Amino acid sequence: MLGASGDAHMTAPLLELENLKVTFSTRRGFVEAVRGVSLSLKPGEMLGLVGESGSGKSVTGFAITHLLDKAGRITDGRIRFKGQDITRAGSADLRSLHGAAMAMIFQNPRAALNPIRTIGQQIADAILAHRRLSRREAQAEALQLLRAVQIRDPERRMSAYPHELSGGMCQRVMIAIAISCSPQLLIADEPTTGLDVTTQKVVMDLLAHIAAERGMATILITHDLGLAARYCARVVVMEQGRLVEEAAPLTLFHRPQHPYTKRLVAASPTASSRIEDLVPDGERIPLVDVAELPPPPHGTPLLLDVKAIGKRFDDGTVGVADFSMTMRGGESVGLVGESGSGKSTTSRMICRLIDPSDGEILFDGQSIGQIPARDFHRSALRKDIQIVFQDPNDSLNPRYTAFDCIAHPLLRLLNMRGGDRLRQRVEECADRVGLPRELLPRFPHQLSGGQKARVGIARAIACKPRLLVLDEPTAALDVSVQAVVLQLLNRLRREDNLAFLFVSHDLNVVRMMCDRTIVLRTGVIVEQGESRALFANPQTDYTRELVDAVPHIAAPAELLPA
Amino acid sequence: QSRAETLRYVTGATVNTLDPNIPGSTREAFALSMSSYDRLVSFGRKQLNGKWVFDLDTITGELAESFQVSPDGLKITFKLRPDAKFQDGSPVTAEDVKWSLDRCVTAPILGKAQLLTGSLTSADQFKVIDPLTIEVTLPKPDKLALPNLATVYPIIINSKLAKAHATAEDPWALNWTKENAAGSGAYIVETFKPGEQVIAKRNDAWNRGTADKPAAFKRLIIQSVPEPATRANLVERGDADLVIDLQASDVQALEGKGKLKVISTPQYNAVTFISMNNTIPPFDNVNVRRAIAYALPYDDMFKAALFGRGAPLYGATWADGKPPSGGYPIPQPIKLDLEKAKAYLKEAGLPEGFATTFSFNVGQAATAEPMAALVKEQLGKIGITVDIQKLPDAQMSTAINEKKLPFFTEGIVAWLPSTDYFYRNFYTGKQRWNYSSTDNAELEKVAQAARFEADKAKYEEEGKELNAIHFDQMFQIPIWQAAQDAVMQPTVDGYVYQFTRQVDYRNLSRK
Amino acid sequence: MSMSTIETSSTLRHAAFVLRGNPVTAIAACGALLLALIAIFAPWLAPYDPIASNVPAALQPPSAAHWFGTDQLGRDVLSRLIVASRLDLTIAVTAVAVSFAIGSVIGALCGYGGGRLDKAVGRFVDVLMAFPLFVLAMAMVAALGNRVENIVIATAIINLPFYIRFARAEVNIRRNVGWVEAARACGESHVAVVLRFLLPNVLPAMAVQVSLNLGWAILNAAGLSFIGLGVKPPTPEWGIMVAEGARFISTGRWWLVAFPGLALMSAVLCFNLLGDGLRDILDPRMRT
Amino acid sequence: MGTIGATLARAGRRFVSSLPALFGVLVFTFLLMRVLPGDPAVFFASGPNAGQEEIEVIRRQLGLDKPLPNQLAIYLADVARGNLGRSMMTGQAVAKDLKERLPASLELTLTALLIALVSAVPLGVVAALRPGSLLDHGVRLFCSLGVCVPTFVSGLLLIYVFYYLLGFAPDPTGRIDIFTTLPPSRTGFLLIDFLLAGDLDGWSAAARQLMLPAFTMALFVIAPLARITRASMLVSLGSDFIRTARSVGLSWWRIVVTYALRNAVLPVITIAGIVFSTMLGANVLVEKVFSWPGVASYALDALLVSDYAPVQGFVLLMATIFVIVNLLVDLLYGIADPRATVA
Ligand SMILES: Nc1ncnc2c1ncn2[C@@H]1O[C@H](COP(=O)(O)OP(=O)(O)OP(=O)(O)O)[C@@H](O)[C@H]1O
Ligand SMILES: Nc1ncnc2c1ncn2[C@@H]1O[C@H](COP(=O)(O)OP(=O)(O)OP(=O)(O)O)[C@@H](O)[C@H]1O
Ligand SMILES: [Mg+2]
Ligand SMILES: [Mg+2]
Repeated sequence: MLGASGDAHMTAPLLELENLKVTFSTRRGFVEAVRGVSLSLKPGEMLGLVGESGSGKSVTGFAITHLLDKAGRITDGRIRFKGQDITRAGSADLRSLHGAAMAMIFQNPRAALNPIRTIGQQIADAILAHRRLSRREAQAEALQLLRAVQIRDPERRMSAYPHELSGGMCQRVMIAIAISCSPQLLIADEPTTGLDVTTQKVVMDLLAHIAAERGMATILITHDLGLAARYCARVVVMEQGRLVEEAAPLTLFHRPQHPYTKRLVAASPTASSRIEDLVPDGERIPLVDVAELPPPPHGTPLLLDVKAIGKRFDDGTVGVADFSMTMRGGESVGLVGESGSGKSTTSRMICRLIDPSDGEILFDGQSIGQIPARDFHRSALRKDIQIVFQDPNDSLNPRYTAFDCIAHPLLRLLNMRGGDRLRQRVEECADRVGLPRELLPRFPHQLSGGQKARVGIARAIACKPRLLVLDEPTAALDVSVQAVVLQLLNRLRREDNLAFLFVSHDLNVVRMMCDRTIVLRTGVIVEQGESRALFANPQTDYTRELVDAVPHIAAPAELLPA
Repeated sequence: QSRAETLRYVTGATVNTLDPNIPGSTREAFALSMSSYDRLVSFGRKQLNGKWVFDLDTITGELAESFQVSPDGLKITFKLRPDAKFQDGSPVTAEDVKWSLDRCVTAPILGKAQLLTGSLTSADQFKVIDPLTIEVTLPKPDKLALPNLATVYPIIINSKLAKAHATAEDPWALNWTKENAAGSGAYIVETFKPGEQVIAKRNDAWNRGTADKPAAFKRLIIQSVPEPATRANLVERGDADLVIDLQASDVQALEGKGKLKVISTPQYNAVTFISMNNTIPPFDNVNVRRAIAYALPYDDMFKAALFGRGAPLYGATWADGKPPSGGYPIPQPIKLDLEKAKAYLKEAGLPEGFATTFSFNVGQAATAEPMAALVKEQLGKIGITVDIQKLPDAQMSTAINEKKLPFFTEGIVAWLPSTDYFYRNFYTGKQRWNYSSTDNAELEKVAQAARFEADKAKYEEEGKELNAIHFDQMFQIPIWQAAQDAVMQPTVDGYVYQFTRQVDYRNLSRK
Repeated sequence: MSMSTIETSSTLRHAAFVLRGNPVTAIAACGALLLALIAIFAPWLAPYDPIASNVPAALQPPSAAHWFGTDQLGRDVLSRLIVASRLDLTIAVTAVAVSFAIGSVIGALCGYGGGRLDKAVGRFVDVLMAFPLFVLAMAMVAALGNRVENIVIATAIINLPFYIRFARAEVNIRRNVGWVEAARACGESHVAVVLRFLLPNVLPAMAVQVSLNLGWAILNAAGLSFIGLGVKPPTPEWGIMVAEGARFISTGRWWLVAFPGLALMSAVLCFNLLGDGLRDILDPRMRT
Repeated sequence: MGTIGATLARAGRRFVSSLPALFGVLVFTFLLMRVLPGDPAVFFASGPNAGQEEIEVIRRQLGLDKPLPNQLAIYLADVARGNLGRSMMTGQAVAKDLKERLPASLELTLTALLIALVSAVPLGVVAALRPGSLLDHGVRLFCSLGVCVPTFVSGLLLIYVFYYLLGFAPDPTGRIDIFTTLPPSRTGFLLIDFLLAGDLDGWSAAARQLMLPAFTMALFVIAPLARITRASMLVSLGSDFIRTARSVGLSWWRIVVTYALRNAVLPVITIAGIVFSTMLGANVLVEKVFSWPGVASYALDALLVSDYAPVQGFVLLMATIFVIVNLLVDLLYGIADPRATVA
């Protein structure tokens, strides 16, 4: 894979960007999303474009392919493709360019496919857009392509609709469409986000394989440094519309030059990183006690004792079956598993938001599984079990300010009245999660993702719970934000002796955060044990697959020549 | 046939049955039955203010070639036309007549109640003398017996045909005649689509018209067009030949344009009232009724509701305070006089007025709505608060029948408009048509006496007496007789105002 | 609280932005406002008593004295129009408000709760929807009597299924979002979650429906008037005026239908265009 | 094939599950009619001399003398046997009346819907292609103008202008010029019957007759259809798969029509179904104005005179049609959208 760039300095670049600037006109005036990007790409090369959310990666990709929104315009700079200036290409040129010369693969493959056209037709459409073939020939070619992307049972898939395929299959189809007219340039915009960890790997391998096989130059847009490192020969880092660094992945990750890159690299969890390492020294939140958390002494009473709970939904699906676990005060337990394995269902049952169909939950020795979820809000234990949700965007009521959100449990569960005491308490919570007080009167849509996550955490800890259920609390956040949030959570846990039930699909994170880990598959526990040991030496294939699929930057010892 | 030989008649309502005896029959159904069936006798016509109207007093033979009333008035003998044939070609016999008349007085149909008013109540009264002669016996001489036989109900039906469709539950074949005409009339029904149209063709064998020859039009189209403005458009553009139920404003406009022939006849056998229920307080107080009678804005109502088209029944002067005639209805000596109204209210013990509702039915909204608004406004001036109630037709008739409405407007029509008939039917008994719920012993006595009164002068006296009681007690307030406005192409001739308030198609011809 | 003013002001700013780019909606909004003002100040604006008859002056074409002419009873058409605006808007607003209030609560509860209640209400809604709605309105007015309240009730009932469905669907897609569960974790009961959290959040989306329905309710009342089941005389109401006036078209008294017709049209038009505009104002995709 | 089977099965389930609704409609109408303060017996005993006795006779004939539960039971049994009772107003069996009149209503409504769709969909698409442009506003204004005029006013105006003043349109007296001979009735739809009979003159006469009322109705429903087309077209144009289509260089036509419009048409189908059902019930006013012998005006007349059977029959018919239309929409949806079958 790396070989392609070996003698590439001889060949002319396929794509050249020269001080590219893209501006969007919004009602708040003009927003410069890309502020002068220059880069060049040789034929057959695979380039990684990384950066945080909003840094302008996608816009750059869309600018190259001329698929920008109506509001966006290339205001300056030049795009040269095979030596030709295509910055201001007309619509006729573009049509022949699109697909035939450059193609794009998008995030969320299912949405990117026309839901009411069969796979075969859609691939054939793409072929027919550029070549004079009969429909039948095009179909035959489409079948070829499906074979090329290694879809199982390609004949049958020809007449399938996107909803009948899994996400990974959809992405393969998308790749088939993109390569249908053998473009020289392929832009893959986060091709694997939204896919399962295990599927991610398979799709990326395929993409890399096809690109190499057909000699297509590829730009891989991603926010996952590990991913870029694994597949690209060269990585460029973008920050706020600018390129800040460009290097081979290993150099980049082990000797980052630019402070931004440094932060980004540090924040990406690896197989060996610790929470404290995620944030550069300056931003580190001082810990009460830096040492390893001692495992809670054995005498501590069980905080939570879950006995063989199960959940069968109205439609008959079994979400979880025979799930048992125990937790002591201050302990942190991780819950991992592929998508749909029942992680959220379990956490909601423990949180008493839904009723288990059978089994028993004891909290602090008291049975709480019997209280219907409908009535649990009146229970005195309500304030002891709180939850933090996955997506910070939809976990805040759009009509509540940050202040209202944090005050809500205080008003309801601690029966506080308005006034100074409430204000004081809310501000205290905000301080604890590092949320600036001046943000309190803002509405969710006026906050960034990280800020929203903090509001969600502040709300959950406001009434000092003893058990905090965290359902993928950082899944929607950028790595750097994730780092800060994880660190924050870790600190809170120590300070308050909180018990954590931490749900995540990012094994690196779980390993860092949790003492023990439970692995779920289709609602059943397949493995559990002390985190470090479990990941170092998985006992089941399923767990091993999960662990392997996580892309990480290889440890220096393995890769860097001494 | 050419368009000229076709009569296209448009109407707002619909012909809903071919047998006029079926409960619920519309006026349009009556009109059609006049042409599809024959009766023994029919009314003649006379001129009233230069317009042709039906004449109750001249009865001529229709199926009867001649008829004879015995000197004691107890027997009427009819000789049938020997050449009369049903539409299927079979001859009309005395048997058919008897079956038809028997049916009319025995079956549960509309004819029964009507013939009652002519002392025709039982099948025993009809006797077949020979195939062409039938004799009707009366319990006592009744001057309404013969006219009753000219109304729409005692149609002569082809009894053989009808009996063939009779069943055990339906011995009089009512279900069949509803949708099939089995008569000997001037027009043969071809298509019958209730709610849409009826098309009939001329019965060329029919010769019982006034001029002893078949009807003039070869084809007859009776079409329902619910929207009155559209009916006006149709006749104005020449697409319809004749319309009789237009809005007053449209008639006025069409008349003004002068392109069409407009014949306006006051509906002289009909009266529109402002009615008060004499049993519901405060209308049980005669002075309240009188107060109302003097508080109504008659002229404004007449102008606004009818555009002045009709015959007013108010504003008369009775020379010596006595009714000038024994006819019914006669113009009343009442007019808008608020002082008088207030005085009466005071006398009634209600100087401050009272509150009531005034009802009318949706079907009459075009005229009743402006009327109601004016009534409300005027009565407000003497302290009577009026709430207007607009009721769907069925609700209105139900409420009237149940005697629940205190104050409303309605109309009546009598096919056999004689004074005693009006008073007996519309002012006595606990029945629907007694709008005012009048229960006046004196009135009832005089009316009953008048019924069999043979002496014309005495009858006139009794009529005057009834009119005097009516005015004195002011049971309800007759306000006008609306005009029947027939608007037709200038070429259409022979229009006669009929007792059914409909057109008799047999009279019409094209110049 | 002071917090909500922030949202209000940002919504207002957003609305102002949308309106600037959307002249049609802006005009409609102004029209609706004007209409409301006319309705509020109707008694002071009307040059004549709207129900005082003057039969000698009946059916006069527009003139300096009577700008919009006079009707069959000599009443001033302009005055009647102005005063009618109050009744028409009242009918429309109350009818829509009633069905909105009831429908959205029922729909939201069903959408959130699901289960047997949802099924039962769903059945009821099915029954209502399967009715020919205008005929249902007619029948109800005929059964209850044609008083203003009953016209309002009938209009409200025939609108009800739409609101129930709409609220149900909107709540249903939101019932599992994080902040709903968060509210429950904060100790709110199910009912409180629906009424205090979900409902306020679906209201904006329903505002579009409300606006469209306002226009529709006016038309509905007019239709009822046309077949004789409208507001009772002599109360001025646009529908009745149009219905009566329509019958004078062919006799050339155009002013009897034209002016009430225009009034009715402009009101309905305002509400419709406003509804369309609201959709844009409330569409989150239009917000940046 | 599997999809069609699944769609059909789903439609079948839907139908069965809508039977309770039909039953509800049946009972509810029955009760509603009895609540009406009008007594049909009194109204129809309207002969100049009809008294209490006649009223009783009619009451017995209508079965109104029995207690309410019995009446309901009898009515339900009758309906089950396909007997909808008799109309007092027309004197005919309600089933027969409805059978004769339904094609008129259907023909009118379908034509109107067709006109509306043919104009609304392109308008909506054009508006969606340039949202916020003058064209967009123009389309909105035009559509809204149609929906804000009561149908009886637009109907009467159209008659006044096109029949009375200009004389272009035939007289507004029903489905066919009275002097045209009717084709043999095969489907009840005049346009189809004329075609089957090969009578083109008759066909054009019937079509001319149909135009004004159909336009009157169409005007009223263009707005909601155009609005939904525009909205769903906007959604569809903004969705990811359109971006995909652009990224592979499909032609404009293919993107707009095959990709965007076909997806956007799904909600339009649903709305068109609703519009159709409501139109069929709500075109009372149009039918009245154009003397159209349809079912709605029939029901209105019956309602005003408290003639129970026709109103009950009509409502039942409408509810059934509503259910059938929903089924059709489902089927169409199932065919147009492969996802529908899994839901
Ligand atoms: N249609 C648009 N209108 C206005 N601003 C836009 C538009 N599209 C993108 N932007 C802005 O451009 C900037 C870059 O966006 P872009 O989508 O390229 O980020 P990204 O690096 O791809 O982020 P992510 O990882 O979240 O996909 C952002 O600040 C965004 O707000
Ligand atoms: N309300 C419900 N009705 C029916 N099935 C459900 C419901 N909620 C969840 N399920 C099913 O239960 C299973 C477990 O779902 P759950 O949301 O717990 O998975 P998860 O592990 O949290 O997945 P993810 O990583 O995607 O969040 C899935 O198969 C899901 O389809
Ligand atoms: Mg992006
Ligand atoms: Mg989950």
